Amino acid sequence: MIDRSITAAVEAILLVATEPVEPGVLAQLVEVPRATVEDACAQLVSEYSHDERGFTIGRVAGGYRFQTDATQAPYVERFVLEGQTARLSGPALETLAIVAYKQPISRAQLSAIRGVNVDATLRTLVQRGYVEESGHEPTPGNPSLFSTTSVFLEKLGIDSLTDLPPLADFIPDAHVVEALERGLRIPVAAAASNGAADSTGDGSD
Amino acid sequence: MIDRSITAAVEAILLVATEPVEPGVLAQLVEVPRATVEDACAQLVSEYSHDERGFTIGRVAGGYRFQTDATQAPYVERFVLEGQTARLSGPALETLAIVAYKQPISRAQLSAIRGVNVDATLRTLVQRGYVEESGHEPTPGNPSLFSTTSVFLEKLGIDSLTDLPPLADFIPDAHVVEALERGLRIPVAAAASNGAADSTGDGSD
Amino acid sequence: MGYEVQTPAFEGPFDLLLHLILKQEVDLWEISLAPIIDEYITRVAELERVDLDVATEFLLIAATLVELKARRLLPAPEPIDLDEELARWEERDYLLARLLECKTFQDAAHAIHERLTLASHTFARLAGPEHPFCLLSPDPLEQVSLVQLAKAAAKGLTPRPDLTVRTDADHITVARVSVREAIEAVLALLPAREPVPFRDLVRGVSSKIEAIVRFLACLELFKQGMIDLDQCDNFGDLQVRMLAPGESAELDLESLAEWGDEEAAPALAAAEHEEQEHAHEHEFVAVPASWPVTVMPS
Repeated sequence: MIDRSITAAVEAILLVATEPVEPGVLAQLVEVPRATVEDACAQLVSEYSHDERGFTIGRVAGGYRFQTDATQAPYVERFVLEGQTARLSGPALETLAIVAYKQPISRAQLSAIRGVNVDATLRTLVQRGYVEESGHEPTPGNPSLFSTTSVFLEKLGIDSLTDLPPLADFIPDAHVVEALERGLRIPVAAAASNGAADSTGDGSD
Repeated sequence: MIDRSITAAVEAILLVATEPVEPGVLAQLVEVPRATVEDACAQLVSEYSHDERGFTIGRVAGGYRFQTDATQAPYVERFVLEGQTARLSGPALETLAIVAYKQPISRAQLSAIRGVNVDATLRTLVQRGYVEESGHEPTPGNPSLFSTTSVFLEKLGIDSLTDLPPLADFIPDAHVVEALERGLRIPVAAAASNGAADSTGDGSD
Repeated sequence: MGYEVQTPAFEGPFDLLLHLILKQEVDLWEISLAPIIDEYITRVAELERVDLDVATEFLLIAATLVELKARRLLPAPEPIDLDEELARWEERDYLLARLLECKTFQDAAHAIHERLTLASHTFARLAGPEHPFCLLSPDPLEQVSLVQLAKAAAKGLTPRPDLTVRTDADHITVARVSVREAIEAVLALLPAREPVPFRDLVRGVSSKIEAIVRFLACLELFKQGMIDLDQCDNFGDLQVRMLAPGESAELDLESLAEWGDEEAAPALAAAEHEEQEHAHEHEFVAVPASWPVTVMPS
């Protein structure tokens, strides 16, 4: 159990903060080791949950913050009238996903992966604050490189990029690969070796 | 004992509120009688005190709000003094900047440009003394018009609005005209003569 | 028979191919490639600026597809050249790799979307310090330079591209623009004989959808022999010229009915709003089969 004086101080500081507060900063202010701060927050989270409070302490974008409990969303949304309804379009989400996993990445690299021009979607993402220009490539023309921002982490409710599910999780599984291979199959070789066995697709043309 | 579902909803709403919330409003949102809301808040105050929380619910200006517990003042002061809360958020700065360049401007025009409700941000800016109500639009409902204050000029270290850098320097070419047009009210006489062609001097009037 | 490709507003060739192969389970050999390419050319024509990298990429893919398909149609030559065979597999593997990559990120995007939705149910406290304390905090503006302020203004005032989709279609304001009205507008704008750049015909329209419909109107007028279309250079301005009474036909308003304006315009508008994931089926642009969809340089 962490001493009440420490948890109370952490609570008071987080209450007045307007952005996630790094554990290091909390540790400095409360004059305890960083690990104690982390223990204190974990303890508070479990107390709030046990007491069925309408709020909790979240760990996002590298810091702690007070946030409402997801179960209270209906009431909060009623109160905060401007619901955060502006959803990202499919293409914008895909572009965002590529930036998230491949950052820093240039516009040209993004376009190459998406197979389309990404200027407009990228502009939306930058304007929404999810993505920012983070540098320049040391190649001719010094094209801009783009990365995700801490707003992105906050909106996702994650602490850091390492909390993203590994990209490997999304590599298409065998049956998708198979389906694609089938869709793109080269019939000539098959025809040569198998003779007439391959007859399904032929009649259609 | 008030039901947990009610106290949790009250907690969640108060957590996100930026100003004291009247019990009547809380009652409406949570769909319980006003007296229940008052009982719920009283119960929460006593729970927080019993649990030695760093915060409590205060009753100010006719409403309830979360506030830090008096015992934690030293920590809160230290945190606030270190400037952790002092940054103007991106949206607040953008709103302020738009007022600076487009004044006098109504709430509705600001919301239209920002694409979100600006009530809360505008209130913060007025509280800070950067922005003030400077008049009313001669349209139905006479909406308030907002302008920057002399405090604003002082803080930026400039003499007058004409010292603001021309906006055109910061907007990508293709967007300049459109951007300038967007913010322009139609002051009856001026619009007829100048239109949107007058791009650079726009901030000054 | 043959598979009729309807071309919803896909975000380019990969999206389209993935959709066809995985969702519709179409064998590429059954697909008519022309509509895919037409769709792409139409899209390129809409762009203000063509990204050559992307266009080249598409050409490469289209060429690969055409080649793969052409081989399929031809009887296999008796002795197969090994080098040629390898090259063919290389091409196919390249395309396969691109599609797999695209699919990977599509699924990653899905996961990110889920997280975003989940996280949108929690709200952060933003109130900041209460009364006595808020006076203590250093003045926020002291840390802001004039240039930062101007940049913030520029950012706030730059028109934001509206690429967002609302949760359900009810929220989409459908721009009801009819081809018939656009035809009237175009005719009104065209001087007697002087060619006018198409650009001028869409000056002042308030949305992309209106511009598209004006373009369709021009095609309709061209089809009916009322106007002449000319494009001198690649990506040059499309010149629209009203034919003199003698050389032109009468405007056949009857045939405009095939537009089914009530259907076509919302479909186009929806396509412009960018498709919602599951709505592909409803966003086909209703272009009659007889249409000259592309206008190539003469």
